[in-house]
Amino acid sequence: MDLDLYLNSYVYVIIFLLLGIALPVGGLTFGKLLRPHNPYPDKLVPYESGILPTGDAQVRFSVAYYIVALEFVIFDVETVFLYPWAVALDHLGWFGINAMLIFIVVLGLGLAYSWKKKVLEWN
Amino acid sequence: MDLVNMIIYAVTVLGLLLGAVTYAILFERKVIGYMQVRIGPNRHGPWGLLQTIADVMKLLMKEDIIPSQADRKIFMIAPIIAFAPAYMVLAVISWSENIYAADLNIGVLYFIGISSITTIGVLMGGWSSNNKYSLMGAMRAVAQMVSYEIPLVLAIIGVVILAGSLNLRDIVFAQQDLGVWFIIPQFLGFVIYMIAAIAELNRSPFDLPEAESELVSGYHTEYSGFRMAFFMLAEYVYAIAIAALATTLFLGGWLGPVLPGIVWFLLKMCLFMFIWFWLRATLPRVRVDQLMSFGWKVLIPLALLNIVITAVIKVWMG
Amino acid sequence: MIPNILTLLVFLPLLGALIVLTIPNEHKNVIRSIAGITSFVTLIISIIVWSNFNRGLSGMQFAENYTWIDLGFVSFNYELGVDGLSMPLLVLTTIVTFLAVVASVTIKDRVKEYFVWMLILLTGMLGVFVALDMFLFFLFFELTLIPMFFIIGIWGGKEREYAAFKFLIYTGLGSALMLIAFFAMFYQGAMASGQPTLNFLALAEIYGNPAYAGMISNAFKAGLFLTLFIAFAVKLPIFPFHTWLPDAHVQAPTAASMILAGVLLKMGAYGLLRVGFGILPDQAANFAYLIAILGVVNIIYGALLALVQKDLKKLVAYSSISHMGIVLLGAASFTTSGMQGAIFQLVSHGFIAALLFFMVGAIYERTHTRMIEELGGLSKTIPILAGFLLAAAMASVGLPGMSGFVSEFLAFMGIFWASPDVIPAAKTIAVIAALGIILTAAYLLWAMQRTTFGQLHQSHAHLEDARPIEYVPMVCLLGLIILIGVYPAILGDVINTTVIDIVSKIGG
Amino acid sequence: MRMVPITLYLALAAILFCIGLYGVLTRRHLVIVLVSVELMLNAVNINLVAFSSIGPFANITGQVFTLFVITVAAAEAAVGLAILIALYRNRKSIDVIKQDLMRW
Amino acid sequence: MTAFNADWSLMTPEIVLAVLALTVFTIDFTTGIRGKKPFIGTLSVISLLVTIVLVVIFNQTPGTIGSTFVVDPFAMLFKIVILLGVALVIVNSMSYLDKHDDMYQGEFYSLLLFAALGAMLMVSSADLITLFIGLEILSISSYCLAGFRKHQAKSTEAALKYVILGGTASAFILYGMSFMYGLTGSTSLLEIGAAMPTLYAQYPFLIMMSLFFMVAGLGFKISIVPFHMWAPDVYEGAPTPITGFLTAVSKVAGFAIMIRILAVGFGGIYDQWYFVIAVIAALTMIVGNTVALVQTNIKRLMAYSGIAQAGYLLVPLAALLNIHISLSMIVYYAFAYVFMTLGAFAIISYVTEKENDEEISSFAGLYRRSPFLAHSMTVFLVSMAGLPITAGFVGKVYIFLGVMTSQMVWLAVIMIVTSTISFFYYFGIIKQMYMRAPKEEDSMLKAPTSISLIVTISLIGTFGLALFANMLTNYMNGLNWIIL
Repeated sequence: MDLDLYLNSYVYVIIFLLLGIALPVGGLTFGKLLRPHNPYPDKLVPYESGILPTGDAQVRFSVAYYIVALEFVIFDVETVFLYPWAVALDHLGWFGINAMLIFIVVLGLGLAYSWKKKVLEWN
Repeated sequence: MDLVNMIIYAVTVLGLLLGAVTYAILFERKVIGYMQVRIGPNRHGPWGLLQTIADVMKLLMKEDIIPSQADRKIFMIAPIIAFAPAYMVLAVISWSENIYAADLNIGVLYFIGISSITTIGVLMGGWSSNNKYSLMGAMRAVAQMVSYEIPLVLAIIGVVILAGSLNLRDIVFAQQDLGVWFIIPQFLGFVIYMIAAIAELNRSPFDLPEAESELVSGYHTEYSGFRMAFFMLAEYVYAIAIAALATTLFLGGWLGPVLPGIVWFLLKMCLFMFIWFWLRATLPRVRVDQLMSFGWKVLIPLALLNIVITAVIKVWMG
Repeated sequence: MIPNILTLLVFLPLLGALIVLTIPNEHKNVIRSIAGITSFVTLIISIIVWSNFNRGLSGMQFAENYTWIDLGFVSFNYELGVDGLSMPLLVLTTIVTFLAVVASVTIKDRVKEYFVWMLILLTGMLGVFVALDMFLFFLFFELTLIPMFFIIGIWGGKEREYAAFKFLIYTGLGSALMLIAFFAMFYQGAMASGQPTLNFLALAEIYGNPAYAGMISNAFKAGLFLTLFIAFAVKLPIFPFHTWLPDAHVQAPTAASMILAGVLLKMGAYGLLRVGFGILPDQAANFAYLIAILGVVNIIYGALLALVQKDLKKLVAYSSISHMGIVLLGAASFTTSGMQGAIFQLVSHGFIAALLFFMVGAIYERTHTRMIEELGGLSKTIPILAGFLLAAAMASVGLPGMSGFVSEFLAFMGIFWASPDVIPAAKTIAVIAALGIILTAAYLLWAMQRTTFGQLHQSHAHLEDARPIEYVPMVCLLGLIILIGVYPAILGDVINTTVIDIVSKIGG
Repeated sequence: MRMVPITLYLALAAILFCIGLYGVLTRRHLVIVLVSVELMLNAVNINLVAFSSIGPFANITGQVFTLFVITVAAAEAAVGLAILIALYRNRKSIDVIKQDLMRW
Repeated sequence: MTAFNADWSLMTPEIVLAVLALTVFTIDFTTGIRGKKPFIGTLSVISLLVTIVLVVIFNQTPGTIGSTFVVDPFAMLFKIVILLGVALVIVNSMSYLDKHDDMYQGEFYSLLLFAALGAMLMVSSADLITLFIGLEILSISSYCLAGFRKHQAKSTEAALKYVILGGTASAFILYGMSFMYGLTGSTSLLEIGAAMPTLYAQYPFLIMMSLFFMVAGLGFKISIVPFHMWAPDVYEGAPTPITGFLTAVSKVAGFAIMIRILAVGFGGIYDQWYFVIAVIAALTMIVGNTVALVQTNIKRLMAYSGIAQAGYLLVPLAALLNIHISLSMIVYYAFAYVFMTLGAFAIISYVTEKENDEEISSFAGLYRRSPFLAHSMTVFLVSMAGLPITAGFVGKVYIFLGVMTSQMVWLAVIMIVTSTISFFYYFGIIKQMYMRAPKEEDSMLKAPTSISLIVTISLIGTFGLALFANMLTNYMNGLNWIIL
């Protein structure tokens, strides 16, 4: 029974997923019937404030973006540990608190480190 | 039979959602209008009630332009990837004690996990357009969204500690048992959540990714017609989802006296929506460097602190 | 008697090396004298050991035994001792090394390093002859590689690096085989007897004990013996494992050549006798025929190659190969006289080869050539050196009254009277081997005829004859050669008991 | 409801693992190579979670393991990307074939 | 829940090292990121020494924490080797870092400390999860360290190769582990080991497959053939002290867990796999030694030499011996290996830096330029070649004796023949040092104190382990190595 409920829930998820995809696909397909289709080269040029675009747009970005991404990866994954811990805190008691304090201190040290390294500054 | 019911539920939610978005847009324009001592949309239908519908019709009939230099496949699926997750997360929202779909025991995690996929859609859209504005907008959006996702997620942990569950319904029940909504014991968490949520949604004052004065229209500059509509739709659906989550986590979900649960739930959501529109009307846009350092240097440490305090108090109290 | 005299003997040179290390590079003479003194004192000690050696005992004397590394299932022990087999070689080593150190006055470059390596080499060589534990034996055996590599590689001739590497790899592979055989022997011995031991004597007892014969198959023993034989054959060297030797000898500096030919080759022979014959006498007897044939091949092959050499030093090197054949021949005969001959030949060749190499070196130093055809008429300019060269050659040929004669005589007698069970066609072999000796006479006399006599080369008209310091090695070596030649008993009574012991093991 | 047999999960994981390995071995773009490594790690996660819930000895340990694997994968990806950036700055290319300063 | 009432004092060394490492890390970033910080290096060395003392004190009596963390003589000895090795690497790095302003000093040291911590955790773990965590702490720190000269293309390239292949290797290990877990429902090596024989009878294919994946993955980490291809590139590109770290410490630690997994987890089906290990060991020795012959870059040469050495270390594991004897051999050789390798690397890093040239020819004439370094290098090389009277000799003979008694004569033959072949390249370096003229005359090298210190310590270790081997072997005899 429990398992049924469990699986039913995921059937919902799948239905939502399919609907979420179906709506835009359907909408766009349906829209084809209504909308005009008249492309010509000038229309298909990327918009650059009215003048012709210069150079490739897919340039490399500032390294700051990468670093933010890296920081994000680390911190986001650390939260993975915090969630189970938060749920189970009742059972863990002070032991859990201590363990997580250590964890958070280390995490905080990492944050302080990146702060000091000026990773958190935006240019 | 079950399956049919499920589909009916999902379709209903979708329909209602589209309606809600339609009127949320109108609501926003009206609210901001009045705040700025304007009337707002008022031509289509009484009180401008058909304005958004007219807009949608227009968008539906606009030409679908795909720039010649765009990465076609990615360009075409980006709106879908942006929209679908925003809608999917609604599967776990429990609108009232009896109206709910997926009762996942990891509801919070599901919500956080799925909602982050939207970011990828944004990035894909911006990148594939092959337009400098789009790319800049997308990059900013992504940087901002990932930066604020962490405080958002950390802020929720406080609630999870108190409730001892990741199930959204259990969290509401926990507030029922406690007799007080989590906004009280988790006020710090709530504030962090609100700020982070606004940034997640790219809403004012954190709407840098689509700062029209700098970046035209941000990551969807090159999008036109119905494709653009889906980006817009995704944003609003996501806003509704975040509001629903906030309601569940901090405002006791469907809890409330006299009125039926669902009404309470929707009212609380509307409150959040209203706050966001209000902020948009009042606050100027922040600078990008302020935005980033605020998230990393203030919100994250605060969120960590909140976790520690919450945990210690929780264990202290038994 | 000095306690632990063997330890003192072995490690004294190492101590000397350490002292040399502390002396600044500039004081070359101080370094030379310290090295000389050290090797001389070592020589004295070895003579003390020699004179205190009880001729009547066949077992190990001056034994020392300490546990060194205990591995739980077996221990590597520090076990030393000498018997009639190692005693003469010990003295040979100290004498040749001392003389080589004296002969090293010609070394002018990087003197300190040279003598350090020389002294370490001495320790290694002495260690090999006194070690009774397989691990210790192997350790000293390998230890000799490094100094020799350096000495050849740094102070050698034009092709020194090539020669050094060839020496290193060949003998290294030999040692590798040796180690395999050692440990296989250890394991089977331990399995059979239940007593894990690496001691040569204990192993000899286990392998000789008929009670364990069931556990130790003959095939295993045969394989073991062959492996050991090949391992030592590289060092000895026995055809076809000899190719490193000409290169190494020719490229090595004079003193190193003396030691190489005088001592290092003997380590191979010693190992073969100590381990191969000592522990597996029955297998040695089984393979005696093969060994004898190989001995003959060595004699003839070495002699033939020597015959065509244009380089005097190479000629001497090949003569070494040839002479080592006699050792094999003697040992293979399993008669008392043959075995005596083998040991006599070891000692005698040690002195003769050392003297020959010294002479070649001394001449090369003056004429800057070793090509036989470029030399000639040396007796006219440097009569003394030429005379000693001639004497050495005569000794090598086996002139009566010199040590070579005694050893060859004994060895041939041994092989001639060898039991037909051991060597079926002993007499034929002896005859063929004797032919080899004639070849020896041929190439040596021919070479002497062309170098000491004959036409004097223009550029060699004014050469300095023997320097005083050079008399030391020359006179000593020649003296010893003659001493053994005219009074073989001085050597014989030391080795006899042991030889009889070895031979009696197979009832010969 | 009928259960999905565990072999299907294992097969899925195996396929993912192979795809990842194939990617590591054949792709030229270093980012894709890194992603392929992640794919392999995710195959492991599927395995662990499958065993953890419907394996012959189902228990929670597998999921705990998965958390650690995820974390480590993230850390590895972070380090990998950081190095990738440094490499790009030095070489102006992130093509595997061009990373050939060292050959044996 | 055993974690609550476990005897956490067993973990004291690890905890202390973690705290000290974090302290070093904190001091570093609070004093500014750039600049020379010799005091941090000193502090790191002190931390490691303190930890060694603590290991000796607290790891004397065996014990476990909830069957995930075990303290036994095996763990203790390996920890000592590792910590000693890292301490030597740090001392070596101090002079190296002095010359390279582009490297952040504090991070370097703290990464090394974390790596040491990971390695310690790893050798003490009896649980797949703990083991994996330890491994990854070590690996990830190593990736960073390998690419530490971030402005140098070679270094970053090395790091990238290392990351990709290391990550792949981790995936292999994990994939194998996932099956172990799935089949036993436990990640505890002890439980896996207990279930192994019956399990093997049920699912022989799955067990062998998971074993294969683990061996392959761990093989990557310790660079055994055929999983060694990354090693030379990474070793060449990495900063030289780090190359030393990777060849010595990282490899030894990898060995430790490989042994732990094989002995404890798969010990029950030893008959099924020892032969595979034997073949791998043979291949490792053959390939390592022969390919080393053609190397001209000293670091690559050392990489191949390290591969060969890994082969020797693998041999006792493949030999059908009592596990305690095998472990004695491995630990003895590990000690010897760390001393000789790190001693050699101290000299290599100094000379190659001075010459700005990593070819073997940069050693030409070293005997004249710095006799002390040349002689010491000779000792280390001789030890690596396995010639007397060095620790490498005793260690190799010890292993050789063991494998002979296990009657795997072919393996013994390969081992000794390949080590003879290794004479060629080891003595090739010696040839450069003694038989070739230096490039410029009168370019005396004056080794800094730190280098001299390591070299001296390593010399003492290399000789001491040989001459006083008894001290170690007596201790190891009859040890109850592993908690089974």
